[in-house]
Amino acid sequence: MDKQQTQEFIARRVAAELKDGDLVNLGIGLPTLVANYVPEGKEVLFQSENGFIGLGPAPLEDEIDPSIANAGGLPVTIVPGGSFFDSAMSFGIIRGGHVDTTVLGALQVAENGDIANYMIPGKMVPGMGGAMDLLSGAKKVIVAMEHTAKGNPKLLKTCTLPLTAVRAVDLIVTEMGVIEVTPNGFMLTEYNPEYTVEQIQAATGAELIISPNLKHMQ
Amino acid sequence: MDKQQTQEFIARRVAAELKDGDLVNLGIGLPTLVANYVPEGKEVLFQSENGFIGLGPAPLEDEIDPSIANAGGLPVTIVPGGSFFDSAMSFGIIRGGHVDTTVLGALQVAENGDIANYMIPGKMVPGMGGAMDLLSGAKKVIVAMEHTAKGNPKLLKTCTLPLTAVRAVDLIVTEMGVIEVTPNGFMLTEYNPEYTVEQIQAATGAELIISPNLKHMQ
Amino acid sequence: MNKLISLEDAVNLVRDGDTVMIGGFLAVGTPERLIDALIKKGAKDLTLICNDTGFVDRGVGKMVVAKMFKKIYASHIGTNKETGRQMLEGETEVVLVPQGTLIEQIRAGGFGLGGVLTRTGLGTEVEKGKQIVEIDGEKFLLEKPMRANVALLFAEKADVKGNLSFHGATRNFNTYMGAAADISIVEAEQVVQVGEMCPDEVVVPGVFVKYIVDGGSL
Amino acid sequence: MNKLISLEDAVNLVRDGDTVMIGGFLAVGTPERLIDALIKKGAKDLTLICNDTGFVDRGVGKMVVAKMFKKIYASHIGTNKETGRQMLEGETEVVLVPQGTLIEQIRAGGFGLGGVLTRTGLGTEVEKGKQIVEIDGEKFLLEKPMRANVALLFAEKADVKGNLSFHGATRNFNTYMGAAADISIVEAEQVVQVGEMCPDEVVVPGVFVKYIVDGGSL
Repeated sequence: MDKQQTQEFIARRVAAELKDGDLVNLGIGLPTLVANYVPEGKEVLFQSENGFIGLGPAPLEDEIDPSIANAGGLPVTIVPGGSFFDSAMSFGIIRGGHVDTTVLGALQVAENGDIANYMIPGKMVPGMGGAMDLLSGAKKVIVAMEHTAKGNPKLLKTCTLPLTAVRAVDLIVTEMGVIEVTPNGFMLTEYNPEYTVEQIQAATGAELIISPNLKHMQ
Repeated sequence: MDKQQTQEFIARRVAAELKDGDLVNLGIGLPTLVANYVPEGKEVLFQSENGFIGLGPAPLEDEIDPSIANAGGLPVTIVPGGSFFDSAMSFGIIRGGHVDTTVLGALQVAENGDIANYMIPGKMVPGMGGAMDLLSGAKKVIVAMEHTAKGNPKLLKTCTLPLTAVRAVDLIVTEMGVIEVTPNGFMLTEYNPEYTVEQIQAATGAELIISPNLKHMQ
Repeated sequence: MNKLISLEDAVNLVRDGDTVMIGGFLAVGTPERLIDALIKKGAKDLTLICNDTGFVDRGVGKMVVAKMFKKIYASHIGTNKETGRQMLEGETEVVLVPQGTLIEQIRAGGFGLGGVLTRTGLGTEVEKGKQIVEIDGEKFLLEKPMRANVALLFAEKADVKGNLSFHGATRNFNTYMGAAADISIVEAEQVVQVGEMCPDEVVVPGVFVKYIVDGGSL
Repeated sequence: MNKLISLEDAVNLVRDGDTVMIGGFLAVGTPERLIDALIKKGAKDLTLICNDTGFVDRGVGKMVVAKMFKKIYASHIGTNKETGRQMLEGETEVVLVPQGTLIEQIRAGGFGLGGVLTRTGLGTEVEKGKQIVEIDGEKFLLEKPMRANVALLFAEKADVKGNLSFHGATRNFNTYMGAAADISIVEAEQVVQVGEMCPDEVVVPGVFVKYIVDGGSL
């Protein structure tokens, strides 16, 4: 798989986690792709933390409304049944546990669910934006990312980069497999048959518990 | 003066304290009358803490809108330029210091500004409603009340009833005079010439400082 | 996801012993039809969180008369003599809460905040038994978040996704109680289809509304 | 009380050394004309409170390029490389604040609350040097209220009393910053006369708006 295929593969698998009626917040980058793969028949609403529920697809050139942009500043649309609100309401929704699932990228995830995804000391720091709020507030946190960075594991025993949140991650979806964060550590529940379990373990910086119900990742 | 005249006299004097552009919250009872005496040429907006700014007069019978009532539950109107909002916004306005003046009644006021106006132990307790918030949040607190209750002083060295707020009152207007709460205690700044200063002192449960600029109350 | 349910199904969601939040301010913006149906169905040992206890024949006061509450949190009970009687005779526990504190406690409960830090109530009976937090040398009272099992709310208009809009002074506590309750039920004067409410017009996003009763159809 | 002023008079209210809050989210809902005029007028050593620092050629980012800030509070600076450069080279102090915390700090500043108690940031760099309050056995980070000398805001529509309404995702931080600033100036796309805005339609009551610049007339 090339990079685009890898990202689509991950996004598609994440989308299968979403349930009918869910309110979902997608981080920028790879997580944004998840919106393209919501299964038929499931109604999922997307929140845009800059101020609305009902994030729709990009508009046609002549339909752009400069007042309707996503949290990345790009023109988008709002679906029927959506609503606009201010940042206090938006983060009340997030911090009050009203977002069912958030999908975020990560630099590192630890086996206890700690996550680092907002800064590398000494480098340009973009800032945490709404990530810390989403991680502390969303009911379910899914990390969608490539399994390694330049060959180095991103799933670790402990994070070495500054944390974005403590014990926040519930599920990790990579091109290699699906990993649950359990009280005992990472549990591999599904794997991509293009890889062996041994290869996945070798690409992971902490011990993987192998689920007794280990399945192929679709 | 009969009771009604007394109340109108007090309300008229309180109204003279209001400044052009002020946002004002009036408590129930006597304070409500203040709205009738806003001097010509001054624009004063009244807040109704149940959810709007721009409290207007009572509607004609056939103009009653059951959704527009004051904080006492009575039908009222909203003036042009008014706005409706919820209780969180309403009390944000109050607690954030955006109400210029609140006018409230009292059972007792102490010379340090303590006020008791919401309960008498052992009797029916109506509750504090928004009074504690108004007392802690409004920029200026004016107490509008009769000077005594059944002949007993209501201006005291210390309150004996449960307090509604500590050191909250700025000014007291009664049928006998106008009293400022200063760091040194009650200062009589105006008096109703129907009474002597000695009579006013006798009706007051704390020492009155007599202002060097003592004037007749209009 | 159509959130419309019948009045009967709605009130069956309230169980004996539940904590219920009910919107309205002296019976303005109160879901009267839900209240009537709940009285008819019967429920006991409820805990009420509401701005006030309305009147004996209007608003939540009818439930007080029907003796449905074992405990009441309210800012004001003075308009309903039956509440005062039950309180004085020890039949019902009544906790009086400053109005601005009450709405912030509900917002905090719905928005995932740890509590409310306020000057309101300092130095009064309200502070008894509560934590005081000193911030930069100033004292603030810590008031805890409030949540409920069920919220019974009123709106002028709802779409079938639960987006709400209001008219007049009916917003009061209706805007945040849905966020703070496990199950929120809105009695709407008018229900419209998806897309018939402009997203700019929405005051409460549908995420805070679980069920809608169409008041206009009753 | 007509609150309309000229663009020039508006920006002359900003003085060197001031703390300024500026509305907008990645330049959506940003008062661009006020920003351009302020850059033209010149002001130095400002402290900025804003969700992000926009882009080098759009939004508040233009002021970053003009080196008007000595300190910046923002949740995200990744879209403006000049902010990152100034930060890394020690020219400007940048404090990164979680987005949900930032808006609540502003609301607390405007609404008279003592601070914000939140889970967001616990166990991360954000908690460093801050008070932690334990409530019923759970830890919350205490984040302090924020206030400013001047707020520069955007609205879709204002009446001459300062009542505001919005379109799309432009509300973001514009709704609460006016409450938290000594002087608030709103650039409105459209200004209407008193009575031309329905009180139900108002999102921000005029009490939080001191001055209005008519963007439509420029």
